[in-house]
Amino acid sequence: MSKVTTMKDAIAQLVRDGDTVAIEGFTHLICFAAGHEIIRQGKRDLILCRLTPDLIYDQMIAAGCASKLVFSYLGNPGVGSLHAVRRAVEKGIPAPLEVEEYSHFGLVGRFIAGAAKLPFYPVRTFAGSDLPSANPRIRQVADPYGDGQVYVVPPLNPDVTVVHVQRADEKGNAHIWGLTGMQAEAAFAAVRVIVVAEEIVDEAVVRADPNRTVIPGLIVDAVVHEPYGAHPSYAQGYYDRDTQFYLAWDPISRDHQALSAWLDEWVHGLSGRADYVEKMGAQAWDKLQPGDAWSGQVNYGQYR
Amino acid sequence: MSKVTTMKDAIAQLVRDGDTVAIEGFTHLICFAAGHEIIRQGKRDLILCRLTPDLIYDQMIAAGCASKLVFSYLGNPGVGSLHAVRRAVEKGIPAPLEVEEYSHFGLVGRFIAGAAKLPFYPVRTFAGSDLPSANPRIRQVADPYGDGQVYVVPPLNPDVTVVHVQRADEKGNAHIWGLTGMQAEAAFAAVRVIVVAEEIVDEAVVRADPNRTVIPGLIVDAVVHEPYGAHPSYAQGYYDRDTQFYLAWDPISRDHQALSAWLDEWVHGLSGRADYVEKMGAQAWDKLQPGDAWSGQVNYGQYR
Amino acid sequence: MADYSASEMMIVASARELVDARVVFVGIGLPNIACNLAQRTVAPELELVYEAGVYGARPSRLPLSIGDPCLVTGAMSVVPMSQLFQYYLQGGLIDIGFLGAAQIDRYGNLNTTVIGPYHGPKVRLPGSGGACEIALLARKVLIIARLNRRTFVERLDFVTSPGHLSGDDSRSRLGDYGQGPTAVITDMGILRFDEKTREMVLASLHPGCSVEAVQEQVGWPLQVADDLTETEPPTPDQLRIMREDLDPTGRYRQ
Amino acid sequence: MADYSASEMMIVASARELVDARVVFVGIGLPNIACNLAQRTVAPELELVYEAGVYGARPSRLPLSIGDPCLVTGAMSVVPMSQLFQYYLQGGLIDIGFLGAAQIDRYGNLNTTVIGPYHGPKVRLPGSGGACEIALLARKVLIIARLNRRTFVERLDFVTSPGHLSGDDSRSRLGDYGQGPTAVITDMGILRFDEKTREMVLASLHPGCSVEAVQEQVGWPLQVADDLTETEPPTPDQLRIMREDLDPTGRYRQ
Repeated sequence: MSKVTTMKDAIAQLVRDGDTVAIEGFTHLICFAAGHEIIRQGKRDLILCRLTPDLIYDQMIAAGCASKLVFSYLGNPGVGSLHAVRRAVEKGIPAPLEVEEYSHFGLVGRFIAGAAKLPFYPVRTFAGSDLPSANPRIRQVADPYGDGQVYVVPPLNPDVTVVHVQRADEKGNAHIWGLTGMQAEAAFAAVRVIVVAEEIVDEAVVRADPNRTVIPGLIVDAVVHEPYGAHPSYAQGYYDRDTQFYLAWDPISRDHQALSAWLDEWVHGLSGRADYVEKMGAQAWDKLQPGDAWSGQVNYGQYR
Repeated sequence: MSKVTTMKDAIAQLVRDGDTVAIEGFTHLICFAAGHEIIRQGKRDLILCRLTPDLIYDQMIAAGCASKLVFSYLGNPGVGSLHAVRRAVEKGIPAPLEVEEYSHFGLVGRFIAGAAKLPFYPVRTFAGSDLPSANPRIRQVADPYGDGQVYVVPPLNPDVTVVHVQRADEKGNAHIWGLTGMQAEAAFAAVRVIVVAEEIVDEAVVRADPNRTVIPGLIVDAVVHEPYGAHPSYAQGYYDRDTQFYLAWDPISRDHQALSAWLDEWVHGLSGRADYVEKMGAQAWDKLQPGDAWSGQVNYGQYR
Repeated sequence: MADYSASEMMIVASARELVDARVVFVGIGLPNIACNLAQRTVAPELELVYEAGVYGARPSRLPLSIGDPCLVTGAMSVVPMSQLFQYYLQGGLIDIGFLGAAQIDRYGNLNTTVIGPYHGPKVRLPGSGGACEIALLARKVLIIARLNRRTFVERLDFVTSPGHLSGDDSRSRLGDYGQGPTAVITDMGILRFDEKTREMVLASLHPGCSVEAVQEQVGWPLQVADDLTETEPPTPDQLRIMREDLDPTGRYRQ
Repeated sequence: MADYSASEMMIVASARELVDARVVFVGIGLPNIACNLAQRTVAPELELVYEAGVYGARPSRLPLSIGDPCLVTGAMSVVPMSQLFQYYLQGGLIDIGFLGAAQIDRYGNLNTTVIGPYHGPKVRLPGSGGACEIALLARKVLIIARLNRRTFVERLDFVTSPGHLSGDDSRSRLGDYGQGPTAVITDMGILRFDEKTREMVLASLHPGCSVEAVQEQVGWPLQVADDLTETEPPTPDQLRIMREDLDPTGRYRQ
């Protein structure tokens, strides 16, 4: 049975106030379309998890959706601060924000433990750092084969994970290429999974290259067809990362009023991603269009 | 600089008596060509590691190459016993064989820990089984987030891992499709790595589809071009698993003399895999040829 | 005489147990053919998972091994074994796992490791493979085995894969694992486990078999269900699929 | 006046440190341009690893972020982050990692987390990202930072990424990790670490800079090497590559 639905319905039915939510994707395939719909629907008290909160959580936190942030790198990559997150942490604007902080590897370990249903995950990091003293959930266990100690992190199991992908069938079996980041682990770890795809394809396209399937439909609750849904992040082979947007966000986000005005115009003022695509205009998308670089194909062989 | 060499030189230079050796590949891509060359060169006292010893280790153990076996499933899949391994374990023929035994997941954990340089790996198996009492290297650690215990296994770091692949460039950057098994972990865990390829391709073929690269040349010491080098195992898209061979092995391997005669004819009597391919004959290879089932290709995009 | 073999009855009975299952972990041999039969009959939506790293296989032939190339071509997803064991099996996505064994006790504990002492065994068996973790981590386990006194024993020489351990709540005290074996499908009948004691109970006899004949093959005094039933025989359709499509050479027929 | 900026000197000096390196873990910003410059000059065989999951990148442009699509197309291998952090970084394959920081102490410990107290900070900085594990697990660490008293401080507000801790053998007592920071490349000179005490020592001055001017920007009494040298200025070729190929918009020039 098809799981294809609208972003509006997927968010309304699967994201609840107070949920632990992961919209993952490391630089690549960050689902801004889902974040904007969460803002539009006025979800509250979310615990937002991501390695890099990026602009998506800067926007959601400015909109007042979150009460807590679980993260490992709090910057606008290559540009500077995430000003809205800083305002929340430093000044409680628009609301106080609790933070739970790891290194990248620490949070990677949490997602792996979550996906693998392990009670903890060992990572050879944190030694000599103040991070364990700032976060009591980073603990140690004794190595039963030697006399050392190893740091461990607890599992992270989001209530909802949103994974943006290049293509999926209507049951959510999804191909990703380029950076796959933590997409598999974040999805396997979650109670509910929303797959958002640039293209919906026939199951046969997925089955033709099973090594490319990062997300099995088995763990997917809803599939949303949302072209350009990752902008200003990107989808490898579909559109470029919008570097100008990331640079332009810096002055907007420095001021809560300016940021709120931006949300009014680009989120609350639109009904969904299709509107956003239209408002951006064909010229903007043309500029983000990459040239071709085909993978070549391999033969799986027909065996009878 | 090219790392391409002959199987004879690769084994002579990289495999030493007493080494811990993993010729991995789960059903798929088991490098019989490397095993046969190890037999021909009369290597001794090897500690052989594989999830499924399969016929390759049955042959190597019958030939007297090994003093110990680390494994998790000791059968001829779908056929029955590995008779040579059983003779060594039960009767010390041709020599006694020490065994160190895990479940699949336990040995998977050992390879992961080896690749990740972790002092141990947690696996939620073994509870209630007699395996931990038979193998004191299977231990427990206390969960620092609850009151339970979790079983752990120690890292496995082979001196040499042999990985058979469909295609590699001359530095050992290798594409694998179909079952990838433990190939990545066994290679990353090893001190020395031999990549054996059905085809040597230009680096550009590898770079055209970086998500397909399971082994980076960075960890590879030698590259051997050995078409049909995995027979009677198989290479997805290149040739079928030789089911008849696996069935025929059962009566041969039941008798040490018959098995030795087989080794004389098919291993000692040949100079290498090219001879073996010729001796098998064109008709045999024709019968193992699969039809086509192409993957389709994806666009990575050209970004400037 | 019935127009089907005891093995065919066993395979059909096994396939029927999959009626509501969504995801099954497929093992070598009889489970393989039973799962493939179920997918073609009672459970068309059944997804086959193979420990080799395959999810959603659509095999074009009945493979001898669980790592056959026909399981890969056209599969939904192929992943490294690290991911298969961790995210699928340990992650709790497997509804049913199939296991066989050389020795089985009344609580469904299984031995596939040794006959005789572990050090210096009389017979060295294959060992666990994925069996120990399937026994612990699949939500339910189905055991397939031919009835005989060498297999159904009072006491195992070695516990490879835990069933209900010593019965009662001894398994649940192990921790947060699957519920363990729920049925043992044999060539003479189907055994299930008592809700409280977790001891095996003969629940269904295959046509032509008797309680006495079953007891004869079991090495302990066998419990028999008050509502003992007769197993429905294979349908012609099921037999045709097995004989024509899945096992044309008759390998699994005897 | 020199015909190059202090930033350009810093980038060129950083690139030169990579002369014998085979595998470098590339960070955002200046390290990114330094590694790309090294690959085009002193270390053509240098393999670039990005925490996003990329090995052997051949970027066609200088990316703003370390997850840019240009790092993926034409790369040698792209892997999940779980594999990058575990098999590449923790696995010991990284020769050199680059780090920067908001605060650095005399032992090369780094703070990128907070200015002020952790709970209720004056300035909330980005945090670790991959820095803490790079600091521990790369064989060597190079630090790039502009000299000033707010950065080079007597005492860190927070240790995000360990350098030589409290000096002497305090780092090696942590366990089996990389050797830690070996150089700090600044806009005025290069600092290295004393073999025994592990304290920072001014080893080389960039042309036109003085010991006094450097000390002015450092919050503790700075050690100066007996054999203090002058840094070789950028060559015209290095400047051309940076200005024409890597950073045509001049983003990293000032």
